[in-house]
Amino acid sequence: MTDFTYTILIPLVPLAVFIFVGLTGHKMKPIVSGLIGTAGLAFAAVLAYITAFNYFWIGHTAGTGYTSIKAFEISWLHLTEHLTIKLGSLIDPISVMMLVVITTVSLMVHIYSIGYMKGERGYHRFFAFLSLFSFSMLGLVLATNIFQMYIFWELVGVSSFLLIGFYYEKPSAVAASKKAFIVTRFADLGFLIGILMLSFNTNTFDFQTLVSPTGPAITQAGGAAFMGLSVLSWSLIFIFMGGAGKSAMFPLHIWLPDAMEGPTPVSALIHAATMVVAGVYLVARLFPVYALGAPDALHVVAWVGGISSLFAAVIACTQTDIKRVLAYSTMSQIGYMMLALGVSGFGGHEGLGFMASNFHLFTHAMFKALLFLGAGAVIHAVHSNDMSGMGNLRKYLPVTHATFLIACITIAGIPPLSGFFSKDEILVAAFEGNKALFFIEYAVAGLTAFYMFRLYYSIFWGKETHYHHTPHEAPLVMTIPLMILAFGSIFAGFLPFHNLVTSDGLPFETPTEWSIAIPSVLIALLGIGVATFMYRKVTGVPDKIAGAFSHLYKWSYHKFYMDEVYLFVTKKVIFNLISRPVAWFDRHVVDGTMNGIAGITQFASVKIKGFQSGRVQQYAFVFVTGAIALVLIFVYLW
Amino acid sequence: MNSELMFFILAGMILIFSVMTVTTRRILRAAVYLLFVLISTAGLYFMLNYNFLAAVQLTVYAGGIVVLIIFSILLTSHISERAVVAGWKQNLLSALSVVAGAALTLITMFNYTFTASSEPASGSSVKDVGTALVSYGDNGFALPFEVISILLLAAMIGAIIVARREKLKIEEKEIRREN
Amino acid sequence: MTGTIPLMYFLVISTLMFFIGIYGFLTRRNLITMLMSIELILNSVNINFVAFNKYLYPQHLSGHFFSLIVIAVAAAEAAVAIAIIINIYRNFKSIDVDKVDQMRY
Amino acid sequence: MNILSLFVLIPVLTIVGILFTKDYKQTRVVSAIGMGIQLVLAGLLIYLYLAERNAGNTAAMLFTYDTVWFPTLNIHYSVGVDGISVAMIGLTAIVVFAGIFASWMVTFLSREFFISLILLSSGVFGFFISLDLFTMFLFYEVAVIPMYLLIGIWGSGPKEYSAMKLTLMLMAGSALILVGLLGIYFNSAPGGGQLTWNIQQIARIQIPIQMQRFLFPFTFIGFGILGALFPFHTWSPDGHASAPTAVSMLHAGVLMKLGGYGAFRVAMYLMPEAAQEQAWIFIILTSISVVYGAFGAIWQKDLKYINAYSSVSHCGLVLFAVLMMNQTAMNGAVIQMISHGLMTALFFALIGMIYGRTHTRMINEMGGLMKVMPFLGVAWVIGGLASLGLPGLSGFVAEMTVFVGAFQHTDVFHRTVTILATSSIVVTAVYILRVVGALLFGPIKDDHFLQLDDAKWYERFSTITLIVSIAAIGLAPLWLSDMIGSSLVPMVEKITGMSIAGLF
Repeated sequence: MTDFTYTILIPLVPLAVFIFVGLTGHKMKPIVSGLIGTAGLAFAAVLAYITAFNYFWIGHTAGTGYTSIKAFEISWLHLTEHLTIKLGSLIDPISVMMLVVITTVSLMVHIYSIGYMKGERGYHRFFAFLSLFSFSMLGLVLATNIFQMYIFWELVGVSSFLLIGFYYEKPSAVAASKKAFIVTRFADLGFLIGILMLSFNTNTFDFQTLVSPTGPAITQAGGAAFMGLSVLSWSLIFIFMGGAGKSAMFPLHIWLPDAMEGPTPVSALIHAATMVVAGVYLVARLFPVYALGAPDALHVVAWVGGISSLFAAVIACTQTDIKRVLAYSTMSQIGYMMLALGVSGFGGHEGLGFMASNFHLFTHAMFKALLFLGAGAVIHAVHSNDMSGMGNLRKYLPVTHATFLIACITIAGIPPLSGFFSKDEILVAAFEGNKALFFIEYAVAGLTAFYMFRLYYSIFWGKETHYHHTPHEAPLVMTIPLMILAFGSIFAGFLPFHNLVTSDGLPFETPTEWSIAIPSVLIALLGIGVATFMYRKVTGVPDKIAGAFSHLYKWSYHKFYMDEVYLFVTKKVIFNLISRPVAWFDRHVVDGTMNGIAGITQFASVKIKGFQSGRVQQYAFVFVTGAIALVLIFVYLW
Repeated sequence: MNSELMFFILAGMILIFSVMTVTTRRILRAAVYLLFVLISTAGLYFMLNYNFLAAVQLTVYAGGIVVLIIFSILLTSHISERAVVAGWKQNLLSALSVVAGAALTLITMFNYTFTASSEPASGSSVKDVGTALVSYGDNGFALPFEVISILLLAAMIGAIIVARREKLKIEEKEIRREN
Repeated sequence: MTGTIPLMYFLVISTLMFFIGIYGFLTRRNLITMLMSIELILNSVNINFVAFNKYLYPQHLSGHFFSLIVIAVAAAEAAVAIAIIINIYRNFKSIDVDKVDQMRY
Repeated sequence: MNILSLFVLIPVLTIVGILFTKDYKQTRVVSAIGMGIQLVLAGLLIYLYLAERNAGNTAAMLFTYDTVWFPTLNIHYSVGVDGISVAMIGLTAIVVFAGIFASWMVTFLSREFFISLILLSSGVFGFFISLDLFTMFLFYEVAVIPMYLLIGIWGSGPKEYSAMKLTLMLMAGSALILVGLLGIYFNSAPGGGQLTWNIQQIARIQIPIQMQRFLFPFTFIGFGILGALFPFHTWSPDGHASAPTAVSMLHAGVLMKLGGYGAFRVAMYLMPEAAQEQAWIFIILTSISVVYGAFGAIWQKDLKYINAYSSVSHCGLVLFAVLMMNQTAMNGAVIQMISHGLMTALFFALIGMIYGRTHTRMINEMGGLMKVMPFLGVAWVIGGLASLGLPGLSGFVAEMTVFVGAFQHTDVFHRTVTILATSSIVVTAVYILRVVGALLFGPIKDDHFLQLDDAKWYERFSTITLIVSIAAIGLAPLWLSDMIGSSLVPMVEKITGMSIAGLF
């Protein structure tokens, strides 16, 4: 077995970069900080590739399953006699896969940002935060136990907060960052409660112990029941709540579209490829517990994923901000992954969904990062997010156009690009798992193709738009990452995932189910066709259709009024109905009582002070009378 | 001469002039009535055969204190001035209280039998008094004598300090002005 | 010389004088008159001491000396009191006790 | 010379030194030197303590010293420390040190100011090292009284009102404590024999349960008032709002900890049976504190009020954890005390620095300060993140330990209140981010803010001291947690009446 202790360096290098750049960045030339950040990440990426190579091919004898290896671990905090928080790195197929995904995308984003962020105020801050994020995300995937995961989970949340609010002078960015943090924080509350419940019942945080089929989690799965579900199910549902928050699943998704206020490379890295799939990773990490111990919780996962994917796809069809379209598309695709996990079983072919989910995660990271970076290049060129102000850009931005098109085809699921393979596996898994969800996914596949090509045509085709200054292609430092990612999007599908990343570590066969694949491709083509018909040239068709379905269009355009609902709950209920009365209550009732006590004292003293009249004779009179009374009482009446 | 008659005359004078002291509206007269009371009291002391005490009463009280009082009256008010009387409420309440107190005390006294001692009386001549005053031991009063002398000294100094015109105040004012 | 006069006579006189003094103290508003009332009170107490000494403990002189000392104290007190009164008169241009009520709330 | 007595002696010597200074410049240098020595000494104490423990010394209290100073009532000057007191002493030394630098520019009656401040700190140190209840109470009063002068003279706003309110409420608490302590004293020898004030000796006997029932509420509420127990917390917002910077720091950072420490070391440790019987009442009150303080903070507009309510919430969590009565939760309580002490001191220091520049504390009048004063802005963000429990900073360690500990109870009541308390992390995030957003981010609201400068060296020094401490605990909590945890074992055994294995 290979020694993987060095994997701990993968997160630590970005951390060192963060500290170094964060403390000294303002003293160096901006470009230097960018280069340091990129170099650090490149180093981490190389290490990640070496790890992957070692794990999957060198240190592995063919035919046996992949085991999970605890490469490194130290105690961080003792909690109870059983529970200790440890920090370390756990190497197994999904963590290695995630390492590759994160370092690759992060490296591309770093390189891209050197160009994209040029001349921005706070250049070094940007790279420091990117390194912080990379550190947190890598720490998250390497977590050996669920509490370590929670720790890094919070850290990615904060990195995301800092990066969304990067343009902190823009009120909308500040609001968005706040929203992102608080919504995910709320979800994390569920995660934390889930962890507390799970760890209390199993006496461990450790993933290896938890997921072991003979471990306490799965063997004690029955447990006490509460409202028809076992304690284990409840804790897993709570944990999934955390995952749903981070992965922007319905109804905790509202922060994701707003998070697009951050710089575009951030959206590519955090809100498309890596952080938002943390929820998927979390469920995958605990998958044996879900699958073997609490199938009820897994159903929840499946349905939440399915609903989110449809919901987001519908909204994506009507949005006009290109980054928001991509955000909803991300949400929809993550819904796919969740659904795949939800319908999956454990072991062998049963675990097809698990494999498909991870596969899709991998390919999605490539093409979605590509889409965002491409969108970034477009925004860079025209200084606007709004696609109604774009059109016919293909001749100004040839490289961007080509790579964007590749990404669109990939996400639409046209063979032989990678999206086709991973999506196909998901559909097969859904077909085997749950027919209702399967049909939803078919619909979503069509919608996906439609809105992606709507986006594509609106940007690169359509009307000839007049720009303030002629758009120009991005510099090489930005286009090279696009090309690399395009390459990944095309060929990632040929990776033998069914041999590498499976629910039980053992490889299995996945013949392509043509009966499912062909209709899905046809539906995708249909979507593309409709989009081509509607948006390739400027026609009145879109408006007519929007008019025909005016209610649906309006609801979709307003994101089904989810934001308004949340706003109502937070502003009206929490602020005005809880917080304000609490503040009032405190000032007037609690403090009023205290002041009232003081007031009573004062009132009494005002009343009593008349005795201190300064009149000697009055004193003398009271004294004499008192003396007489005392004599009377003590001599005669006692 | 009938000693009882003597006693009643003295007692009557004491009571009448006491009442007049506290009721008259002319302050100077009050002082004179007080003088009569004090002289009558000295008479009682003579009756009790305490001649030295009676003499002290006459010299210190009647001679010293009353004169002091009269001086202060002359310093602070005009002869013709009538004292302001207290309101009827105050008078009534005080009278009630005083009558109650007197009644209470008298009742208490009458309910108690004092048995007169038949021991032979010790001498109370000036010589005896003087000896006792400077001797110590069982029947010596040297310590109270010393204490009272210090008290008198203190009172004297105190009275001077209190009564003299204050220069301090002026100095303080000057200091304030400088600031 | 006391002859047949019972002790009680002295006590009654003293009591009445005492309360007359108190009455004066409570009702007179002139500070000097109040001082005189106090002298009455002291005097009545003196009578008591002396009478008790004579009737109950004739072999001692304690009451006698007590009276003597009270007289001395009274003299001292009168001197200080009059000093105070004169001072008050200077500051308030009055010796009415009701005008001197600065020492209040 | 006993090392612990130095902790009381050095402040006194510093005060003497201050008396000889001529102007505020000398005064602050002398104060800084004195408290710097104190800080070094605290570090040394931690080192010696750990060395002694590693050498296998398992006595409950180390570095003990005992001498009678009032034999009639058997009052001793008795000192000694365990892991908990050592940790608290470290906290105090850091906060006081930072507080001196935060009040670097106090020029009005600076000698008197620093004397009061240092006198206060000596009271706090004395409190933490005392093993004798009476001496402890004595030091407690020494710590509370200078507060009146500090707020009343150097404060701002309605300072007389606030100083009076704070002092009166804390004095009411003292009165309750005194009743409790006297009760404990007169019941300290139920089998006859010499009455004692010594905590360790009293812990060995059992105070009659009827007496405990009566005395426990007195003691607990008495200390609870200082620990901002709902509904006796209202001195905190007013007092903090009026207090000068260093005083707010010391008060929230250290003095409020006396409440938690006392509630735990005196009330619960000495009267465990009553504590178990009555815990539910106080658990309800403290859970209210936790959530209520957090919600209260959302609506406030004055930075100091926000922080005061946040303190109510966080200190509520301390008492909440103490009442959970198990090793983990109590460990969390102590860490939370330290963590909150550092965080809140940092916040008050920053508020003072910002107020000194903008001359307003209303968040709706500020904005975009990150741009003009990046150092203070970053420090604020770090403090805020610590406050809302970001891993890697101290708040997280404390909160997680508390929650895990509280979750060890299986009954519905404890579960409910635990989840309620846990939910405060979300509310905390809301008000922290609201402040950060309104204060630091967004456009600059007032043009004259553009002329403001960033932190001076002494301000940086003060801030960095606190931030480093927060991060140190957050990154490597194990030594602290173990140091506290091992000292907790005998106390938890006494409180629960069960022998526990300990963690290690």
